[in-house]
Amino acid sequence: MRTTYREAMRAAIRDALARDDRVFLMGEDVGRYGGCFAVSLGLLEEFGPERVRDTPLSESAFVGAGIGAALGGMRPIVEIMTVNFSLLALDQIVNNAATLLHMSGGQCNVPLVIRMTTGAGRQLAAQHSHSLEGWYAHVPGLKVVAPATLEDARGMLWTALCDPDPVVIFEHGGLYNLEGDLADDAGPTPIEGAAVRRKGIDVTLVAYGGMVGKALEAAEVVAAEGIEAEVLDLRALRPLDTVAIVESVAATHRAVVIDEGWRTGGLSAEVAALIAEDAFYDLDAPVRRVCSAEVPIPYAKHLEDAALPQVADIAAAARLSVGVGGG
Amino acid sequence: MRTTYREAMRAAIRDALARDDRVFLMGEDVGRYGGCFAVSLGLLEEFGPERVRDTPLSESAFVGAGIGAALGGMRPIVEIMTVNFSLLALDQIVNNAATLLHMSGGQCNVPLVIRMTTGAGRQLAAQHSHSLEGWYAHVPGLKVVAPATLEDARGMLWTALCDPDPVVIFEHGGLYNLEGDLADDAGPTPIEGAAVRRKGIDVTLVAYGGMVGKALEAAEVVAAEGIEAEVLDLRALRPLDTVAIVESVAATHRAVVIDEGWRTGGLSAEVAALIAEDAFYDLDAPVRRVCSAEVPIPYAKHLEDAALPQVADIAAAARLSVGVGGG
Amino acid sequence: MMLDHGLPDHDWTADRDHGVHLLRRMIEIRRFEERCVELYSAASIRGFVHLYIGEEAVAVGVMEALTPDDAVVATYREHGQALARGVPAAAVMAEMYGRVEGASRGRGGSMHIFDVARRFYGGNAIVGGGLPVAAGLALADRLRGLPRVTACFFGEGAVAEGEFHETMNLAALWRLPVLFCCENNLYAMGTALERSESATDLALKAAAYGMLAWPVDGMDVVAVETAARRAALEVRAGGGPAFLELRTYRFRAHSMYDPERYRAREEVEMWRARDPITVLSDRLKWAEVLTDAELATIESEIATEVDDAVAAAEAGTFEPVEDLTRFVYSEAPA
Amino acid sequence: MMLDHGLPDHDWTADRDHGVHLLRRMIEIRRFEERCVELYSAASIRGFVHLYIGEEAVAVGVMEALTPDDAVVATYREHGQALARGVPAAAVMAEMYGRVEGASRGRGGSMHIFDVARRFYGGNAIVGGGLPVAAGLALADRLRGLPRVTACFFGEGAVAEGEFHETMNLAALWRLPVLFCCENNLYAMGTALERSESATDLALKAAAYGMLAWPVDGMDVVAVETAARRAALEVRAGGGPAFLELRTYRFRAHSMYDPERYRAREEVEMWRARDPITVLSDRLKWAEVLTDAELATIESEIATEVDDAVAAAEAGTFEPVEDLTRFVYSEAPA
Ligand SMILES: Cc1ncc(C[n+]2csc(CCOP(=O)(O)OP(=O)(O)O)c2C)c(N)n1
Ligand SMILES: Cc1ncc(C[n+]2csc(CCOP(=O)(O)OP(=O)(O)O)c2C)c(N)n1
Ligand SMILES: [Mg+2]
Ligand SMILES: [Mg+2]
Repeated sequence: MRTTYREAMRAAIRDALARDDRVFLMGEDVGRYGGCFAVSLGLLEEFGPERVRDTPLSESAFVGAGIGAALGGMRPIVEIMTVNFSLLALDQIVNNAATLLHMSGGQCNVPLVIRMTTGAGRQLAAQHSHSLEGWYAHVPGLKVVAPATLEDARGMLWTALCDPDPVVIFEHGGLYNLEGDLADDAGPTPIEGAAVRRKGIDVTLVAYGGMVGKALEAAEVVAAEGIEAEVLDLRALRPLDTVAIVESVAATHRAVVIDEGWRTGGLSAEVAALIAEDAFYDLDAPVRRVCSAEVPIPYAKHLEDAALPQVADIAAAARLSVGVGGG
Repeated sequence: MRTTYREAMRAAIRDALARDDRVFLMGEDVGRYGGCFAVSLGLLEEFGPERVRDTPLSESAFVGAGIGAALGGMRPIVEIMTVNFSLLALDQIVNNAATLLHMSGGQCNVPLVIRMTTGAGRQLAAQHSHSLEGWYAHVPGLKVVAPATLEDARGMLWTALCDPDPVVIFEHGGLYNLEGDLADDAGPTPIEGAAVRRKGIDVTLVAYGGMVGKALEAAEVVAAEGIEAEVLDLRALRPLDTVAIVESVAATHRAVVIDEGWRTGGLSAEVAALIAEDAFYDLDAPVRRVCSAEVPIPYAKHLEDAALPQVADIAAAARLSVGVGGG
Repeated sequence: MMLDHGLPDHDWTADRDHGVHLLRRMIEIRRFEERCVELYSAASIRGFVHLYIGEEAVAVGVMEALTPDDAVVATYREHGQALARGVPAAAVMAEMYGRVEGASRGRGGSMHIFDVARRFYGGNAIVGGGLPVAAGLALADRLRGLPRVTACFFGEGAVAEGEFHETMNLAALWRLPVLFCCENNLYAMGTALERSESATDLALKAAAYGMLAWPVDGMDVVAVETAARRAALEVRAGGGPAFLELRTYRFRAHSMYDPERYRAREEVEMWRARDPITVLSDRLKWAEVLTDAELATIESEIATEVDDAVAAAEAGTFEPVEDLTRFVYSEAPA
Repeated sequence: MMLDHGLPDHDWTADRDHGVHLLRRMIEIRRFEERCVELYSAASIRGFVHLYIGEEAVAVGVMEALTPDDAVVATYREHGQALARGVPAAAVMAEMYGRVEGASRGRGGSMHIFDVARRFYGGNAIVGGGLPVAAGLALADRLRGLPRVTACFFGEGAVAEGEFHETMNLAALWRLPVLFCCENNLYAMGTALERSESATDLALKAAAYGMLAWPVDGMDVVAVETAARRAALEVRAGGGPAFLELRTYRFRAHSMYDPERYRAREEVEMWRARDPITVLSDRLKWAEVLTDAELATIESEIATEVDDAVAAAEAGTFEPVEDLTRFVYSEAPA
């Protein structure tokens, strides 16, 4: 079946709403408007306003209400339009969703799924271009995933809904129009574990979300030069699949971490650090990171392009890593 | 002069209020109550309610008002009681304070100082024990410091106030009662640059804020065993003093990073990653990290102690790093 | 038996048992917390501890209006709510002792008492942070068609928080079955209401969201119960949320100790004269349904209860350190 | 010349020049934005672009009440405010072209127009995010003893945000000189006001914080100007903040395109019949102070201005990529 990432996500939500009465979708403009990225288009008509709930612009309240509803026996899917606005709900996510189970000595699990769009690349400037997945991945009590493929867009939601604890799903804005074939019977996919998207022996490119595609492109570029890069899609950002990362690097002896977040203190730092810790004696070269420049993302296209990790940057890092191209 | 960290901080605020009409202090209970940690005790009486302003419990509004006041020609010191509540103001800090200069093409600098208490160790449980310095250090546009000594408690504020851009000061709650001698004429100290607090040749212990004291204690412990640890106090968390870190590690060939934040994706990851990148060929052993356990901080003392980095953990990591004690 | 009103001509003869029940509940909280003070001084209890002393009528009165199926969300100042809801004193005390037998296995402490069996959802230490959660619990009930009420306690200081506003609007807009119980004790730490709110009539403020709201004498447990019953009735019947501004006062410091530079001794004395326990016991005595001897018996029974709670807490066990990272994620059912 | 009121018997003969000035301002914004639509289709402009078409009377009317010393804080839908405040059309256009000559050197785009010389503090794309900043600008003025006003624009959707509530309270509590200009265009993206607010009388809501507040016909520029002048006078005189609910309507999609499934075509038509430009031009013509020929001249002058702005933008330069990380921190004075 030919489909898009957007449609796959919509199919996942529809499926969940149809399968389980406890599931409902809530967020800004998910209903009448059809979702700010048209993900939930048509679902209001299909499931009605109680189960596809438009909320006021009150990020903290409706995310917190999702937490409460989860405690109260429901399985809410809360959509925050974008990660940029999730800062307004971070208190609820960090201080309630992530802590309630522990603070209550195991009594209050929070089976909540939060979906949000992330990333830059569409000239939306500094306030609308954040990539803060690394922040969420820092928080014990949360699980964090970044579907990068049609299969995962279709499959991760249900698994997340079946999880007893809060799961945050990051959908990169640049992926919604991604088109491809998806099996008609595509089912749930795990919300833990990385996946090798391309086999290779010379260097491991570790990426997630919107950067997986760019890493694969870069792998093709360097393949033409005789460098066989392995591309590892993290898929789950918390917990990280340390084993898969270390295994791949143990085989290739070289690693490049690609992250659309800012470099300093981003998720890339964790991946680089754990490689340096756990695969130290396997490494033939320092881990390299290809991240966004340390700048609020600018509007102008040439500046935005320069700020974000590009295929050429990844290819260059891969070359340097294997010792080609100076440096 | 015998003084405490609390008094040094108070002296710094008093001094700033006295020196510059544009400076004012605002936050919850900074006035009548005297500050939730008694830092601003007496300042309301000395400077009056216009310059020592008690705010309602409205973290977002009063931090945003600090940003606006800075744009409007003032030099506000905004106190957020603790980092835990700063999540409620994070939108203002990340989307306004940190971005306005860039987004306006250089027109709107924000000379704002935000102070907040951070850290655990006083049995305050999951919602009151965060160490999120690493999140702030991730954000371009902010400068972030963590005074760990009396000199820096006394000296960093004025430098921060003279800075044209937003500076976030993290005061570890466990430090307020730290007592010691401070020169009567103690003046401003830089808000950039790390400082070696103890010379050593065998391993570098990188720490900041509340962990500097523990690192120094651990250094004494292993010194008794013949291991000479160098203790590097980061002081500035953004920008990180990469040069000082790399220089020290280049000399000792071994590094242990100590961070009260959670390990995964914390500031420790950045420090470890940059050592692995920039000092790769100098390293004789993998970088080790001593961080908080990946758990919302529990109330019970024995569990909290187990969750936080302790002197013994640091000493053990130092030993492992130099190849003593297994591993 | 349900009280009709709290007027002075109340028929205490008919309601004697209920009156004594309310009194006992309040005294239980008072004596429990007085013991907390001692134990804190002895360092048996640590962390932040916020006492409810002076405000007992609020929690005790409101809880009378709730059924076991209803839910409660409270703040860090929640010993009173927990005890009034029926969380055993031993579990609350053991929690402060950091023991496995504690309400939250010692992981929460004074600020995070949980008891899901009693639908007591904590114990939230972020001012305003419990409100959205309460709205969500109520939303779940609405979606599930359950005629339940969620009572949400918070201080008047929380009214300045954005989360208050967002939740009030959401609850009113969606007509969620939340009973908002605003404990107006006039201070948020050292900040007096009039230095926190531009408009200090909190019930009026709530009414502006389009919900039933009124102020209540929070020092009179009968008035509180009456108001809570009326409000809960409306809420349960589908009338949307309701808001009670419970006017009360904390007799002690904000947390265990504070220098109290922010209020006058006379003001405290004035409020102490309206001590909710004395108010009720005086009325019961005046109505000649309670004797000093009976009161002494109640006191001594409660003293024993508190002693027992402390003894149980002290005999409690510590969670093994190896279990530190339990309850970060749910455990697979065995 | 100051308008006294917007009644139909207004003396347009005396106020002719001012009337034409207002009309010109509104047409400038309209034609500028119509060109934006074309340029967006041609991909000369990118990102999110939110049009003000239909709402021109609001920005134009309010700006009349401000002095050059006053400050303005706006939203992502701020072309109108920027132009009405006097930011040159060329600078706004160049900004959307991503050029150095842009108001924000091309780093902000449509949503982040800044012009500090005109005290135009952006261009904020987080709903509600500008309000606290406006309160802070006003606080600075208060502390510095400057009799200035900060006008803060935001949509009715922002009223549901916690930041709205916190700022309204803070401004009223501290009596800060903020003029809150709520552009009630009835929708926040696809969410109608009545599905966003439990109480939809926004002026009443604002008044509940204890500030002067009233609703204004936002399709009538004269009414807006009159209201803004009265409000600004109070604010400037130290009367604390004021709030205007400016009732208006956006004629176009929320952002450049949207399917508009959330509102009826008839509703849009009804509002279009109250187009603020037609309303004013008809009145001026009816009062016989404006001829069709004069209007045509204005239109053609404006067309030239817009052409010039586009030409200037297209001729603009790009920031060198090497300068990417400039303006993350302030540059040391040379
Ligand atoms: C968001 C947030 N800000 C600040 C604090 C610190 N704090 C704890 S209790 C308190 C006062 C709250 O006052 P109120 O809501 O009136 O409740 P009360 O303590 O009087 O019962 C404050 C400021 C906090 N816990 N959370
Ligand atoms: C905090 C936040 N939430 C959501 C958005 C996405 N968003 C952009 S504009 C908008 C609608 C705002 O409506 P309103 O305030 O009425 O202003 P209008 O667009 O009608 O002028 C939304 C939801 C945002 N920018 N910021
Ligand atoms: Mg209070
Ligand atoms: Mg609107």
